[in-house]
Amino acid sequence: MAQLVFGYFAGVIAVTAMLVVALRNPVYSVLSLLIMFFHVAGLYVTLHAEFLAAVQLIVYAGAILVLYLFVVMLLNAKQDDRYHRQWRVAGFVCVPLLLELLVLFAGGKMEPSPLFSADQTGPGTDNAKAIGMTLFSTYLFPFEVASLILLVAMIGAIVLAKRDIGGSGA
Amino acid sequence: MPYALIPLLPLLSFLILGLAGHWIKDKAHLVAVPAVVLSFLLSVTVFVDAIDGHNMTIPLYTWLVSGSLDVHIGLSIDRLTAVMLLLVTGVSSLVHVYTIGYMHGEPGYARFFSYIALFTFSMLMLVLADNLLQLFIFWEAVGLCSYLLIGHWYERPSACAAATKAFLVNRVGDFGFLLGLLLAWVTFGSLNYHEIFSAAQETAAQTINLLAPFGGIWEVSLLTLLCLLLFTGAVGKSAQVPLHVWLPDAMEGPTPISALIHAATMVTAGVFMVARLAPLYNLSPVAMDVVAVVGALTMVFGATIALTQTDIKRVVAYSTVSQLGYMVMACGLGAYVSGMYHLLTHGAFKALLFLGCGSVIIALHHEQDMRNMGGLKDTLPITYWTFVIGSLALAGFPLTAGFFSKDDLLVAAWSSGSLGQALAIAGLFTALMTAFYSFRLVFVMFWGPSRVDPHHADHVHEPSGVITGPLIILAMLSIATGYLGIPSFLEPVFATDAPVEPHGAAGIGIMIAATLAGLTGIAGAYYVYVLNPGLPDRLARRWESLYQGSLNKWYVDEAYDRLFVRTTMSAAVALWKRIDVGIIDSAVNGIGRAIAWGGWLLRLVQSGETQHYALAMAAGIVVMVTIFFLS
Amino acid sequence: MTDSFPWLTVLIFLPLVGAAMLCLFKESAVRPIAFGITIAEFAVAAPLWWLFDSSSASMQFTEQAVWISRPSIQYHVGLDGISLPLVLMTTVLLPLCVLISWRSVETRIKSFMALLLVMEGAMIGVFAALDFVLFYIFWEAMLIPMYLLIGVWGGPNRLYATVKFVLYTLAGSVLLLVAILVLYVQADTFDILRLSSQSYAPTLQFWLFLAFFAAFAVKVPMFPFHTWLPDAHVEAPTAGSVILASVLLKMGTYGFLRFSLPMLPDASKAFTPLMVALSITAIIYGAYMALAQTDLKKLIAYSSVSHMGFVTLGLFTFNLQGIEGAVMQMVNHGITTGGLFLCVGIIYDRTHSRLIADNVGLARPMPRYAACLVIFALSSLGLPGTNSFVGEFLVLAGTFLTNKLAATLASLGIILAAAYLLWMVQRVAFGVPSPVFLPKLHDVNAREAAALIPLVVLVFWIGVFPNPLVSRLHPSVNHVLARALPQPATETEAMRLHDETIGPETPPAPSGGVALARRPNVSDTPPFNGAEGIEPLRKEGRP
Amino acid sequence: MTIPITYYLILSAVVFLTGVVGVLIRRNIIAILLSVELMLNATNINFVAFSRYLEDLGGQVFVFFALTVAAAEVAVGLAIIIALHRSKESINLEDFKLLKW
Amino acid sequence: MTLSAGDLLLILPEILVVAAACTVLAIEPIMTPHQRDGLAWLSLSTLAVCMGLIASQLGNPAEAFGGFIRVDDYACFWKLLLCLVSGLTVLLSYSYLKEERLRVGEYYAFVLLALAGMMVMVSAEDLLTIYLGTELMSLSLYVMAGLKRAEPRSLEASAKYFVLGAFSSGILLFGISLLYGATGSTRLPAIGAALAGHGLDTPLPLVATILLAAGFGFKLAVVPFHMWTPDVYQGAPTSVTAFMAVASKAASFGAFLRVFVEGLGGLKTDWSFLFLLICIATLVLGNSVALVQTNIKRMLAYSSIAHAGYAMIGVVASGRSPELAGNAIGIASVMLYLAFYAFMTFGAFAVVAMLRKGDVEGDEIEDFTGLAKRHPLAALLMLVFMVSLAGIPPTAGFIGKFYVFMSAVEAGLAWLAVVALIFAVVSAYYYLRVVMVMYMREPETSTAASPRLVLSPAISIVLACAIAGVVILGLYPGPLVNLAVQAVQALQ
Repeated sequence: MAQLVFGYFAGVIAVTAMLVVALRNPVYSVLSLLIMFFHVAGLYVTLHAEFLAAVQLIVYAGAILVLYLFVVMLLNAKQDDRYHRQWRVAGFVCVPLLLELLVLFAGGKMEPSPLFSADQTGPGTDNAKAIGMTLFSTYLFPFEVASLILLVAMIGAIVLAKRDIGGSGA
Repeated sequence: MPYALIPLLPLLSFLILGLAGHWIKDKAHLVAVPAVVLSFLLSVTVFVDAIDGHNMTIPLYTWLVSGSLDVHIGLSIDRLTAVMLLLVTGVSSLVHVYTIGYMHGEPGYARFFSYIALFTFSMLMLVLADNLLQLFIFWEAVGLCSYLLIGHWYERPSACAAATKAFLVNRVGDFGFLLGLLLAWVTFGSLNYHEIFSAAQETAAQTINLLAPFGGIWEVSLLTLLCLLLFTGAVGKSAQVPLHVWLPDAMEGPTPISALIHAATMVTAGVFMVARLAPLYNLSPVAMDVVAVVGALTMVFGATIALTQTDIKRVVAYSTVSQLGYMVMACGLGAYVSGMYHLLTHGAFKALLFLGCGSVIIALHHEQDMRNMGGLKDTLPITYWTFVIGSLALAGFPLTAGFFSKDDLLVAAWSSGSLGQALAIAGLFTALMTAFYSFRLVFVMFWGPSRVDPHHADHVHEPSGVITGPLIILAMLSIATGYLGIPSFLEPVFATDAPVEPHGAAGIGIMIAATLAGLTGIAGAYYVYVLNPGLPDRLARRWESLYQGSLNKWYVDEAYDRLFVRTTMSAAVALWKRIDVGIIDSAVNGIGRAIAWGGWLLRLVQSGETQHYALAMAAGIVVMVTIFFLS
Repeated sequence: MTDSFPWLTVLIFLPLVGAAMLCLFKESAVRPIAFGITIAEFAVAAPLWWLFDSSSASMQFTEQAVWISRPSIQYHVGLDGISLPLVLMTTVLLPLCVLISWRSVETRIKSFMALLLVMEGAMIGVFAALDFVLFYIFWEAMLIPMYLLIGVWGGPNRLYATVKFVLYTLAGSVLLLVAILVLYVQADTFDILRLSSQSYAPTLQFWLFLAFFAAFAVKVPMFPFHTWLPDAHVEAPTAGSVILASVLLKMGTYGFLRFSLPMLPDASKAFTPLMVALSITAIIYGAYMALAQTDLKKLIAYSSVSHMGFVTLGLFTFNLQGIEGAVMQMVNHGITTGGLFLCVGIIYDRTHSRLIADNVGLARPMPRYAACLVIFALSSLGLPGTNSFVGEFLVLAGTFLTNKLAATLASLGIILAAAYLLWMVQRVAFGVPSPVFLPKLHDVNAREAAALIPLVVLVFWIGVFPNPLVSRLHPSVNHVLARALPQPATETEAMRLHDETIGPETPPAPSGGVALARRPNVSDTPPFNGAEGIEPLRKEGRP
Repeated sequence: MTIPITYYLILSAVVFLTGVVGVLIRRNIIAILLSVELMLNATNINFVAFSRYLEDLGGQVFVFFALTVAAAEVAVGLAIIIALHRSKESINLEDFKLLKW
Repeated sequence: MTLSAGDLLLILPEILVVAAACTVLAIEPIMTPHQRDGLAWLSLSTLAVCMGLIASQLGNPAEAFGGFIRVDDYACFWKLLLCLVSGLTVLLSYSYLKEERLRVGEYYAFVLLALAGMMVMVSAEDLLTIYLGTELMSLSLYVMAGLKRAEPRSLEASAKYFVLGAFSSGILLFGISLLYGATGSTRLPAIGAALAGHGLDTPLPLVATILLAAGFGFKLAVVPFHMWTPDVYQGAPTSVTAFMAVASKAASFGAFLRVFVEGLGGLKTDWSFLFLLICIATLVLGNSVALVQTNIKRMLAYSSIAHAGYAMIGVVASGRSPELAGNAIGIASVMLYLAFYAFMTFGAFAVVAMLRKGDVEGDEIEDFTGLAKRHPLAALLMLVFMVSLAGIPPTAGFIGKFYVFMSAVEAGLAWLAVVALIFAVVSAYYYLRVVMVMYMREPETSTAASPRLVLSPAISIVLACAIAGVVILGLYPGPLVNLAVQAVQALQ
């Protein structure tokens, strides 16, 4: 059962991920990514990361992708007529890498942890609370740094995207 | 020690004139002449001392000590030295006086005096040396003076070329000398004559493998090699075949120095060296034979060229070459005394001949071609008579100094063995030629109709007393030196254990033959140049190739030019263009260009496209993972 | 007496401070001040000649202070008999360089003089340094001032020449840095004296020797690495040429002597055939190159290649005469070639041409100049009585002991030297001057004469009385030999093997001892028995 | 019934490499940023899987921060895209190659 | 874990920097243009205070926030360097911004925020904080690179930097995730302990190492992750380039060393081989391509790539030596190298910035023609910086190379030192070409008439600091060496 669920999610994630890259219309790409995000969230749920699943949906799917979509619309991005010229080379580079990684990962002696199973007990229901507690105690410092990152992003976005800056600039 | 003043006085004279010559100018002789005359007087006292068998060594200072190589500059006086001192200071004094007249009014007057003072000093130090290195140092120093004096008229290209040539040819000889010197040091552990001589006997049997660096074997006697190397220096300095080429060209220098350096003193240094090192040479018969043969070759060779030259100084110069050949041959045959004796008499009469030439040249306003002379015996009587005396001495006319020394020499040669007899015959033949060309000179210059340039013909007159004075003194010496008993004075220096064979009848025979040869030569010259003035041209046409060969000095200069000078220069240019510029430099530049070129290529990777950069990153990861994947 | 005053520190830093001070003065005042500083420098250096204890092989006037503690790098300076003459020569030459640049350098004179002073400090530092890192710093620190001297004040093709010079020498010396570090790892010290007293594995020595060789051979410059020299010389201003030829080249041979021989004796011996071959090649090849030149400076530059070949040849003889000759030749080449370059500079100031074809017949309009030129040329061709003969003779003597063929070939170089130098003199000094340049040809003035005369005096002084100088070398050279030839007993044997040319049948004859006893003054070098190896007395008896 | 961690690793590797390929072959900057999002999501899958595997919340918290950073990057990235578009009327990355060599 | 005053005290420098940044942002809009100069002085004084604080923290290693960051001598060394460089950047920008007509408020804020990110990076003890610090720094730099929005090159630089930066941080993050999976922690000491004890029974740590190397390689600009560098350095405003080339590289090295030594120390035989390849490739490429550049910023970019290669030698050496002693000299040599590099590169960029005047961009090498005549002092300074970059004594550049090569030789990598030094010779060519252009070419008449250089007091201070650093550290590097060696001992 669990394998079936995983198989579904993994399959959809992989396929949509490829579609994101393969589809030449940006809008479609964004939409496939959206589908993928939903399934990733689903996968999180199977992994007892409910909080992250929620964040994935709200922040990623809800906020970030909408932003993408918005910019795609704003800039009226049309369908790409072709891929980058180097796509063959890229294939030559990435396929062996993928194969190597697969071999390495599959061949590794990574035995499943005895704790790691599909049973529904565990911290599941407390996941959000647990993360919340950790975030504001143990991870206080990273949290503050992350806030600074957001600050920089905000100002940076303003600085770069605003049209004309008073008095100076071209 | 007053004897130290003998060389030091000329040195002082040189320093004063060299440093202050700019201010002294025309008064230069007031410094130079007294110095050298004083030096001569001291030399006379040395000679007198030496008669008493007084040998002495005066150490001056330590030149260099480096391990077992220790060289002291000092003065070593024995009979051989004493004779040489007398010759050097004597001729030098006369030439100094002569120069006052000859060089008067020249811009380089003081410079000239400083040079000959330096030469006198160097030559004296050379003969006074008690070790090979001091000999070598002053050997080169006299070469330098010769160079400077040949090039005295430095605005004449021919003079400069002659000076350079003289130096270079001598360098070739000195190359051998230097190697011989080093070999001597390595062999004997010392450069001091006495130590070398006392150790020489022990090394007589040693051999040296000349092909050792190349893995071959060619054993030669160490002493022979040593002697031959040293003799190379003598070949250069004493203008022996094949390094004789510089001496005739050296006549580009002012005549006084031709007399002093290129006739009487410096060129005899080679003979002196062989004589000085007699104990060494005596141990190597092979080297002795080589010396004798080279001397004989030179003797004949020089005489044949002298027959046809038209430049009067060149005639005398080739005569010098020839006479030096006599001396060297004598030394090679073991007749050191005869060689030195001839050296001494030759110094007198050859200096006389050169100065006589100079007198004529001055009188004719620097005319040196005998074809433009003639009939000068009336206008230049003193010169004429002294010149005749000199020529007689050269020709070995009885009762002149040349007669005694040459006869002595030939007799000694004859009595020294089969090689000596062959060479003595060559010597007789040369004596014939010598008499011929020397009187050719006399007859063409002084007899017959005047062919002097009409512009100067009226002004031709006997030069002043400072010129004729030395001529007269030298003329007297050309006769007197025959009667001074020089051979017996020198005999002890070269005394060997070998029994001296009495000359006997052979000696008298040779003497007669030599006298006859001389007289025949004079008669021949009289016949050809006085009685039949047209004959020389006919003879020249008859034996065209021989005549041209002799006139052109048997094309030795041309051959050397082709063989050595031009090949060296073209090799230098070719090496420079091919190797230095072509290979080494272009390799250096090539490396630089290759790196820059690589930079250009690598730069193209930086295409400006972001995704190429990303691809490079991905490729980097792939490579790294692959490396680990494979390992 | 030697500890009381920091002689070397003053010598090294006086010019550097002086260079900094120059910046404070007006352009017009710079020349005399720079001259004053160099003269003061000479005045400080000169007493060392007398204060130097010529009987001691140890470093004198030493100073030592910690500079960097981790790893221990020290400011350690001192002089021995080898470096003393070189330091003195440097201090003699620099005032002359200032004098000769007095008028010929018009632009940016302040920078020029400052750079000259910096060079002086660094050069003395190189010769005095007893810490390898310190040495390297001084060694490399010269690069940029020299680069600027040539590049800013040089001739038309200076850009190419400077780049070649810098890259060439830098390429060589970077390997030296690695070698220094490797030595440090081996011996845990940068102190030259301590490094010299240790022994290293033969393989290591091999590589280290190659690295040293790269640095020093380029600097000397030895045969295949010489092509930077003609270019640099031709383009450099006169003072630059003088410094380059007289001092900078010496640093290479000094390096061989100070580092390669004592630190890497085994490798040095293993490389001796190569070094001798390269030296001989340099001597003959350089002479041939000089023969082919039409440019005065190039001619002298190639003659430097040839003459420096004698130095390297002497160094690798491993005997007293050879090495002392090499040091003498270093000093002498500095004096003579410095003089020649001064001469070329003087004529260049007048005619603005360095071509032999343009500068002909100078003896008539410029007699004093011609006299100096001839003297330097004669010295350069190794005429006895001048300084160069002493060095070349000693080198040849030393070489002859070990390798007769090499000595013979090297002597050929002397003939060739006479050829190209006399050829040059014949054209430049003699003959008739070209009418185009005649109006410009006025004889040397007092300032130029002041630059030339000291060198002329030195030419003859050393040539006539070389012993005071040579005697100061004995202990230090013996010290080097003692390191390079560690087993005195077997060494003579080795030399005999090395030298196959002396007779085959050799039962040692008793007369050898007699010969020794006959010259008691020879054996005045007892502490360093390595020197006995140079004993030329190999008297083989009769079979 | 357990799902070996290897499966998750393989999934994330596939998604990650897909993202890499996307970065390499898409010309549109927005698409490239989307591909970067794929890479980040692959990472996140890894983290969450490992977090589960190791029974350690740290991985999940890391994902939280990664999400935050991703959001910030998107903000800046989109701003840059807008500026680019404004200056050259193009959002094809290929078109921006003034700087090269 | 609760907030404690001690923790806050430990990160007081960071707090101050962030506070200053916020203050600058907040008060800038209400200031007149004239008053805005005050923002620079505010930033500077903050930095000065920070440096004092950091210096006082030397010798008292402590962990804060449950081990997310560690304020030890190692961190303090880097922080001091970073604060100094940031201060110099502010000073350099003071007049440069006016010349470029850029807004000062955001600019200083970004400098300070980036600095905060860097400070977090170098003191972080956890991959999470390293990641966050890196992102904080990078985001600030992306924006700063594009500050000259009117200039297409600037924007292009920003875009390229951003795209590739995002790409590389994705790679980095993937590597972190794998490492987390393999070791169960993101805490460096824990990772180190896990790898040391656990051994290598899975390939994950190795793959993670490669990915981390790639991620950091991007920040360090080593081949083949370097390709953004020339474009971005050239396109970005010069003062930003200087900041990027020096501070960002130093901070990245700080974090990189800590990760690889503390966290991945167990794998050092593997990564040192990896870095050996990278190092050689970097040296070859950086130096040989710099040879053919005509733009000085681009040339300096390639030179900075090459210098990363030299610093990498120390890393390789530290990985090669089995015992910690060799480790220490390797790491210390990298730290020293970066410190020396900071002074000389910053100085060089400062001179380039000085040439920016009006319409003259001043960043082509040709623009330096005859600088020695026009402005002897600037030429002299540039000369010293170039000589130092070429590693010729007696400058700091030489001392840096000396220590790096010493570590290499001690690690038995003499051949690597030889290779590197041969390329140092190549580098001398292009550095000296600048000298040649300045000193040995006559200025053309048109350029001779060009306006005089901008030499404000601020830029004078920058140059004075840089030249003092280059010369004094070249002549007397002892104290800094001791500091670095002492700092390395803080690494576990």
